[in-house]
Amino acid sequence: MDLNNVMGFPILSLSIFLPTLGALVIWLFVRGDNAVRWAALGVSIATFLVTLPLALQFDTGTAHMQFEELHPWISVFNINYQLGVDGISMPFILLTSLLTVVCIVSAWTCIQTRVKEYMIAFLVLETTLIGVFCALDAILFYFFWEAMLIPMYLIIGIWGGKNRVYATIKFFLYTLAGSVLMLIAILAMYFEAGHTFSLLAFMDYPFDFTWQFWIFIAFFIAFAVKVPMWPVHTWLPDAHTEAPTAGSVILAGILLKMGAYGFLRFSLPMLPDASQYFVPFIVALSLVAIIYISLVAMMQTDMKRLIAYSSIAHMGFVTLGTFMFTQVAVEGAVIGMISHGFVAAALFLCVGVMYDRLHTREIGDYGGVVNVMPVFAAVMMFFCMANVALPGASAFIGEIMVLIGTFEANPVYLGMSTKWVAIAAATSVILSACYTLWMYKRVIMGDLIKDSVKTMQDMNMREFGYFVPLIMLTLWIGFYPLPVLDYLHVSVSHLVDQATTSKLAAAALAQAAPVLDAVHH
Amino acid sequence: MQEMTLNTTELLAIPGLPLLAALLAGLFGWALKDKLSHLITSGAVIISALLSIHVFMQVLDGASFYGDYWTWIISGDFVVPVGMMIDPLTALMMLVVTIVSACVHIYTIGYMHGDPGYSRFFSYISAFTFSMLVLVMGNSFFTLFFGWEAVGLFSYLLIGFWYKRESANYAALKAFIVNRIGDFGFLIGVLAIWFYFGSVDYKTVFDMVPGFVEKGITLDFMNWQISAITFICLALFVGAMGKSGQVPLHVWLPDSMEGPTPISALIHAATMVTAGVFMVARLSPMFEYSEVALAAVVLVGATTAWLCATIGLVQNDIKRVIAYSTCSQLGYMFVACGVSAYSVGIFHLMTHAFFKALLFLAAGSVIHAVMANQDIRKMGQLRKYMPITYITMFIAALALSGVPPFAGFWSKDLIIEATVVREMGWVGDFASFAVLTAVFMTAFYTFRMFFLTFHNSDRVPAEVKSHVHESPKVITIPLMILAVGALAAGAWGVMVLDIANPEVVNGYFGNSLFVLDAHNPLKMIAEEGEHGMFHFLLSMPFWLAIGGISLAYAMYYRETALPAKMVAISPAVHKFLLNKWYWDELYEKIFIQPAQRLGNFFWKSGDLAMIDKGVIHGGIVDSIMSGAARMRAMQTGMVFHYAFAMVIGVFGFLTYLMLNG
Amino acid sequence: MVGLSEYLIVGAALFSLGVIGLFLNRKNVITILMCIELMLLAVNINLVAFSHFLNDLSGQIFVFFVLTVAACEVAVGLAILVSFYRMRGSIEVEDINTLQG
Amino acid sequence: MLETVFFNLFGGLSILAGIGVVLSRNTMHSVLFLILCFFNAAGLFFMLDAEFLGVILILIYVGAVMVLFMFVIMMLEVNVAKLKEGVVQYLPLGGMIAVLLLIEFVAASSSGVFAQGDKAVAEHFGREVNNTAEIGQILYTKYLLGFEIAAIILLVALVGAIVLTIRNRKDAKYQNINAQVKVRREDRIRKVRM
Amino acid sequence: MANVTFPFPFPDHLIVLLPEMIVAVLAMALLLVDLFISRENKVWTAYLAIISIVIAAFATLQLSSGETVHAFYGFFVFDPFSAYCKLLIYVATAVAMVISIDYMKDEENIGEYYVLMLFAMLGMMLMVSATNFIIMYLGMELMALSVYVLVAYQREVLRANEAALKYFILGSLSSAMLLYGITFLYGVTGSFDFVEVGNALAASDSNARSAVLLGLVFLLAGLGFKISLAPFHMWTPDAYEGAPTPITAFMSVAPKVAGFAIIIRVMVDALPAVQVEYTAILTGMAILTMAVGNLAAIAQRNIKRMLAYSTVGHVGFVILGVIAGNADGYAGILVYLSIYLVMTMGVFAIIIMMRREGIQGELLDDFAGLSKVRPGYALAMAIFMFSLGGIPFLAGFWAKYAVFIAAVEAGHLYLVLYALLFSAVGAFYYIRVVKYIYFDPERVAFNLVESRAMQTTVVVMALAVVALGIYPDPLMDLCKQALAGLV
Repeated sequence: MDLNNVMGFPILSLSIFLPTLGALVIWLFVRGDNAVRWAALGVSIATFLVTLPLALQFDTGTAHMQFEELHPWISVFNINYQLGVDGISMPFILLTSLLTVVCIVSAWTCIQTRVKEYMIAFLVLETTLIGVFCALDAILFYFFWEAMLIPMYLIIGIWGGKNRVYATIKFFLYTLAGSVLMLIAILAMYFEAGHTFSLLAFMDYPFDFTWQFWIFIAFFIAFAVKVPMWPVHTWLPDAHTEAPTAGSVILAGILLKMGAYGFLRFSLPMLPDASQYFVPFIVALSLVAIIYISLVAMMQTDMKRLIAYSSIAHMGFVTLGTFMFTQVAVEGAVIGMISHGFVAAALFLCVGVMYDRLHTREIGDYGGVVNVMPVFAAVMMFFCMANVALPGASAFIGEIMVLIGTFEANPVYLGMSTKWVAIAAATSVILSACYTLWMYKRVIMGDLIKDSVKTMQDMNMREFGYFVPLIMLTLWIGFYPLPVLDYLHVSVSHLVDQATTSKLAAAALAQAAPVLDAVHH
Repeated sequence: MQEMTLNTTELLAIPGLPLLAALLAGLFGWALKDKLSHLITSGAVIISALLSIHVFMQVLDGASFYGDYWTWIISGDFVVPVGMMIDPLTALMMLVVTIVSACVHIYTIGYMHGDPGYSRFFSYISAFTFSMLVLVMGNSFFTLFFGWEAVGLFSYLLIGFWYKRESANYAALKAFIVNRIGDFGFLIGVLAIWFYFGSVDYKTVFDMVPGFVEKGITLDFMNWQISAITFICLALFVGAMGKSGQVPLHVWLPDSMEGPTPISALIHAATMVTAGVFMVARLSPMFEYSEVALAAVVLVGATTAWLCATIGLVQNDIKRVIAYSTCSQLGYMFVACGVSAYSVGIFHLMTHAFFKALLFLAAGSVIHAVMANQDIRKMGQLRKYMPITYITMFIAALALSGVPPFAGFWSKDLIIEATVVREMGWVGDFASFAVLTAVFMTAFYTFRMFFLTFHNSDRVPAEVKSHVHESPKVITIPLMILAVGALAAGAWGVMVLDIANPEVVNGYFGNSLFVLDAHNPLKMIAEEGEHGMFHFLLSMPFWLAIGGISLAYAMYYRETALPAKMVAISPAVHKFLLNKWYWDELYEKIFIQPAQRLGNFFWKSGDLAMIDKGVIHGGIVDSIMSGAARMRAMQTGMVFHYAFAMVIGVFGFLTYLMLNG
Repeated sequence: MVGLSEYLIVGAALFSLGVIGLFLNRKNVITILMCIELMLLAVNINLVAFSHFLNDLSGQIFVFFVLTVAACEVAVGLAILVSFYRMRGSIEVEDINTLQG
Repeated sequence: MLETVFFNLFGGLSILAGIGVVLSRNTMHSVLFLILCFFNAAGLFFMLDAEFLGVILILIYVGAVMVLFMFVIMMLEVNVAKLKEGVVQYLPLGGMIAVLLLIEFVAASSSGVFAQGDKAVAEHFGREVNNTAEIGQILYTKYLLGFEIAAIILLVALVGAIVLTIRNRKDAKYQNINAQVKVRREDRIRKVRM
Repeated sequence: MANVTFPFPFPDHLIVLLPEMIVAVLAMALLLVDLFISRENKVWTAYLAIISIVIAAFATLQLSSGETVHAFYGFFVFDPFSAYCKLLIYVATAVAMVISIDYMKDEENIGEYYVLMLFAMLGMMLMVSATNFIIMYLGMELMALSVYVLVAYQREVLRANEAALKYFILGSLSSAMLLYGITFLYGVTGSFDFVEVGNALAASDSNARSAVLLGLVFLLAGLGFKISLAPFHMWTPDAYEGAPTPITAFMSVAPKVAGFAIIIRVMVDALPAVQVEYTAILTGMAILTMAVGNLAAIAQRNIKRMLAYSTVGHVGFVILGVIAGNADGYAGILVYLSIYLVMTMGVFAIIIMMRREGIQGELLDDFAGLSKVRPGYALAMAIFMFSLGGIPFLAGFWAKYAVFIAAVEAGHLYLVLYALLFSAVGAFYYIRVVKYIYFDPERVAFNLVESRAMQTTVVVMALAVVALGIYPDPLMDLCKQALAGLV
């Protein structure tokens, strides 16, 4: 019945490595740009199909890791190739495999140079991204987490815009510097938790508060850079702006989620006491992300930069929800991430569609696009409204759940009522409308004045094609989020339990254990 | 009392048909072509209207419906069911919405003829109708919010329908953002409701309210204790203010007249803008328990009623005049709700829907005739050319002014009476003053507009003149249908529906509205005993209205030189009013510009200067680069320097060890 | 009687002189080579002294090797020097400066 | 007593000669000072019963190595060097460090174990065979490995010196393309500060 | 009475010196054989030299039994550790020879070049197996003298001469320092044998402390010089830049292996008594080294020079293994060096190919646009660069990992944090190379000088980097086993 349990079929490994194997085959055997495109599309679709059983066979009744695989990898250091998914990570795998297909289709014509390298980079990137979400071994996690930098660096640097070199190096170093601290935290935990890298063991091990405190900080920096949280967010606008369309899509759709996923996978269950200790700090930064960044977004003149800032603001909701330790808020955060994966990705694709035609991202260079591209205008309107989190769009579900969860959260963590936090966060309702629709107005609406805009052609079927699944998913989660929420319930509730159960008593006990033993004997 | 249940399929069809039609027209408009599009959508909405009438009839017989269809969100305790609640209030709203919408659909066939966005327009208004129906028919705060946002969306899309016009785009954006400010309040209200009641459907919440109020739960805000119920009501009311164009969130509504006239009639007069009133009435079981919230509702409503009336006095755009009157009339409705005369508020909502839709459609007919000119200074003597429009407009103007027996009179008079009767301290006094003076002003500006358009001197530009003619039947028929409503809806309401019944529960609305006995102004009116068919001859509002009409007659029919003289007496006041009290400029100064400046500051000074240039480049990168340069400079190429470095190294380590040894 | 320390101090002095000469030298490379010889001599004195005082011949054997290797170093070093001189036309210390940074 | 006198003589002279090596402005003088230094060091070796080493120090070092030095100095005609200004600049710091280093050396050299312990006093052990024979005995047995390596080092030095300095016969002229390719701007152009 | 017993018995276990003997004999034979090889066929000298190495490697492998064998009166040891290090040295030398063939083919006296490399390798082999300061010193000098000559091999090139001269002067200075240090250790302990020194130091009283410290510091200075530890690193960039590129490659790996091997052996056998002190000094050196190497590399425009600083930076990381002072640390060093060998040799092979008509190919600018013309080399170079930067799925990550985890285990968390931060800084100049290759337009035509041998080297090294990056377990296991006899 269950592919995993009965046959021991390594479905996660297959999802992880199929893209890379495909890339290898493309590299070695496929010649000609068009053949490469089709082959890459084939590989990405195959990967998507391979990941589908994860959702279909998923057992929503348990918080245990599923589809587990465990092989010794580096025996000297007790590093294992340990994979597994729960309800929190599984949706991201599907999101990744889906968005990769979209990315490859979106690059069909706009990437004309080095097509093969491009496709290979994307497929390798997919491997690392899926790997991050599957890994249950800290080193394996770090391995994929960092490996992601290589293809992403090349994608932005080779196929990016004018200022791409600056952007990509900034991106690379920012994230690298952040993750350096994660590595040291992992190493420290390895020794503390008794020479193991298993995430599950870390979750069970009672770290005392000092350990939690420092490890939390180290992890926090790594994850905060990736999320990104103010004030370590400045790489994102640059990277997004300069990346090729599909790069922005993956960046916004998946990469940003890795940071928040890290919080969910590491900080909350492993370091519950430190997590609670740092709640006010995270809340403050999240609110800064929501308000400050929204205002900044409003003033952007570059569309991609604007959407990039809007992503930061939306991720502010995610971090806020994550650190509220309530079922609703955490589920809302996850839904928010998934939704942002569709919406931000689609908005970047929209900009990409326009960029392909006029080769500019400046808002001021457009105006009246609707006159020549009515279908496109409608699609973009849809995603703008989704970005504004109108009910019926997936973003609304995430935002409202985060707000609900925040409003009702236990004020103990914050030392004050979280209601005011929720209210402050709710200003996003106004601000997101301001920056998104103001941009829409300036770009799409208005009379046809600029000659350059007059030459624009409406979307072709291919372009329209990759928006269709995104539209449907946005609506699906907007109206009928229950299937996705079903995956989350048990896992999130388990996570919330872990996050709200202090490890300190156990830690004290563990420290006292030798003494007690001595007494007993 | 025996509960009759309504047919579920029928209920689902009412919003479902317009939705289906909207999707068809929207997605396949290119294939359906104009004719099929308008047939599908209009047909759907007309069927909806008929079904609504049917439902209404059943409700009159005591039928109702309450039920969930499915669940939107489940997460932990947080469950959002989606369902319907059909009671007299809902049924009346459905009636108004579908009938006005049907009229507007038909009207649009003629009005929008030949527009490139023809089927798109039909799709929008149908979808809007669906959203509005969801708003009124839903059984929880979430369905309300869903409809709330959806009507906002379509309002936005329709205001900006003529996307080539910069002003239309600006108005659409403004409408959406101002509405979002209201939604912000609404959302907070919903959050608080979930938090305190653990549920989001009306029934559960309403049942819990009395017990909840007794507990006296308060919220702490900067050491200021605010009762939770008041907090909830005020937050929700902010939403209502946004949607219903109440001061200070009224600024978007007059601007929304940039949209095509049919939607001004449908959305920005008859239905969507009244959603706020509907909400307050719907939530009467909550508002009733918060004196503060009620006072706020009265205060805001009265202020709006008066303030927008003053602005309306001097406007020259035919649609703007009507728009300000809409704001003003919405203010009346809120005053009614605020003084706990919810039924009267809803009654006024209904009558207003008819005569205001009629006013707009008639104005649209005029605009259509004079080739899209909206300036009443360039009209005059149009009655000769368009008699049907003239007559229907006249009926609507009388209704708006509150002249008996037209619809407006019945409802407005009740509001004024209720306001005067209900004792609410200074707020009540202010409200009484405001609603009374506003009656005069309403009558004046309505007839000013009317006379300038249809009478007065003929100022229509020559090149337009040849084009002026009566509108086609698709336009006039809806006018006539609505004229019937504007004529009879008031009397029908009082006589048939028994809306003025002091015992609300016994009146038409039954249990759908809730009034604490101590608040009930209708009861007070009844006790004072001045209720009667012809009491209007004794009442002040009637004479004020007559006075307003007379003044307009004097100034714009008889002595047409008079207005200029009056302007000359106090040009400052005129200018102040003409510029709408400078609200837009004020907002520009205190919100928009500061927000933009702040955004720029955060971006340029925060992100770019402080973080990027200051910390990242200035701090980290610079120090690394200068470190690199220094290291490079140390590598002088001179072998004795290298040797020196080695010796220093040895010396340093040795000294360190010896000293620490 | 002369103690071990005295010999070692002589070695230390010679070594220090070598060090000073090495980095204070602004003359030619040959002087530097001589300074290194001086330092090696200091090493040898130390070794011989220790060898003597420990009554252990391995120290002297080491000196033997050091001397051998030092001679080889001089040979190779001078060969490099000559080769350098051919290209540069100078063996002044400050002229060895094309590689830097 | 006599030993002390000789020690002071050899030791003192070698140090003075060392100073001469460092301070002498004429390179040739430096070499001569170095030779003097070696002679005195050989004297010290003799005092420490290392006759063989004393002898080869003079024979090999003075006889061969120093001569090589002189040969190169003469060949390159670099005997008189001018004093560069940098010296003064570095003298305070450099001198200070050198002096401090010397103090540390002396401290280590006269540390307890050398100054007072059983090793502190030089006794002249009676021996069956002379120093040369002693060294010979263990050099070719116990230290054979080292000896072999030393031989290889000598070979390497030989080969290296030849490889570096041998002049190919230039009568067969050919274009050295490789050398031309490898030429860099820096090799041909020298920046001259005007 | 002299305590010399005579005659000594015949040296025992001579067989374990077989690899050294093979190399010595074959090198000398090659010196003669070379005379009979015509200029056109000089490539055969290289082949013969490589064959010699292969034979020696074969002998080494045959001798490896996992046992520790002391030979030659305990002057020499053959254990898994030395065998592993020797194998690394063989590989480095052989690859350096392979990439020399094209580069050096126009030089004069090319036969001696390979012979000198063999002798340098012999010196390293002796260092690796030395258990005695005398042998260690002689091995080091054999290596050093050969390398001095090799650096100066292009006599027509000024900078090669200058590089050799500087390297020689500073090398001699470091030898003198090393010796001076050894004399004091000898004075205190009365022996040159590592183990005996170690025992004596453990037993020595506090009277000897300043002498021991002096000995320790100077010893470390001398050893640190060989592996380019700051502040004894300053010869490195100049020598690397000036030397013929294959020799740069050779120098940046093989002597480092030998140097670290001898450092490990000295620390383990001779200096455990002063572990606190040497750890303190090495920590200071490591801090300096990481900073200097990684920072100065940023400012470079010549890739050889940049790689020189990068080597310094890497040495700063590797030395953490010694600071850790545990078996994991030493094993980590071996892992690091093995992986570093692979990466560096690959990089230099590509750099050598960059030399083309009118261009030295050593400036970063010369790489601009490589990816468009030669995607294969570009990819390989990118792999090496990311690997050197320590980005996972490439071997360089595991190199750092292996060392850092040992250091963390030994409680040097902050030092590792510091190292990691500098590795992030270091990543900058590696990815900048990728920037030139991939992001910049082509500036000059690429008429690369390629040969099958070079291509093979690049491909093999790149594949090895990827393979070790994905599955480093065997290597790590091997390195751990190699330490079995030592610790």
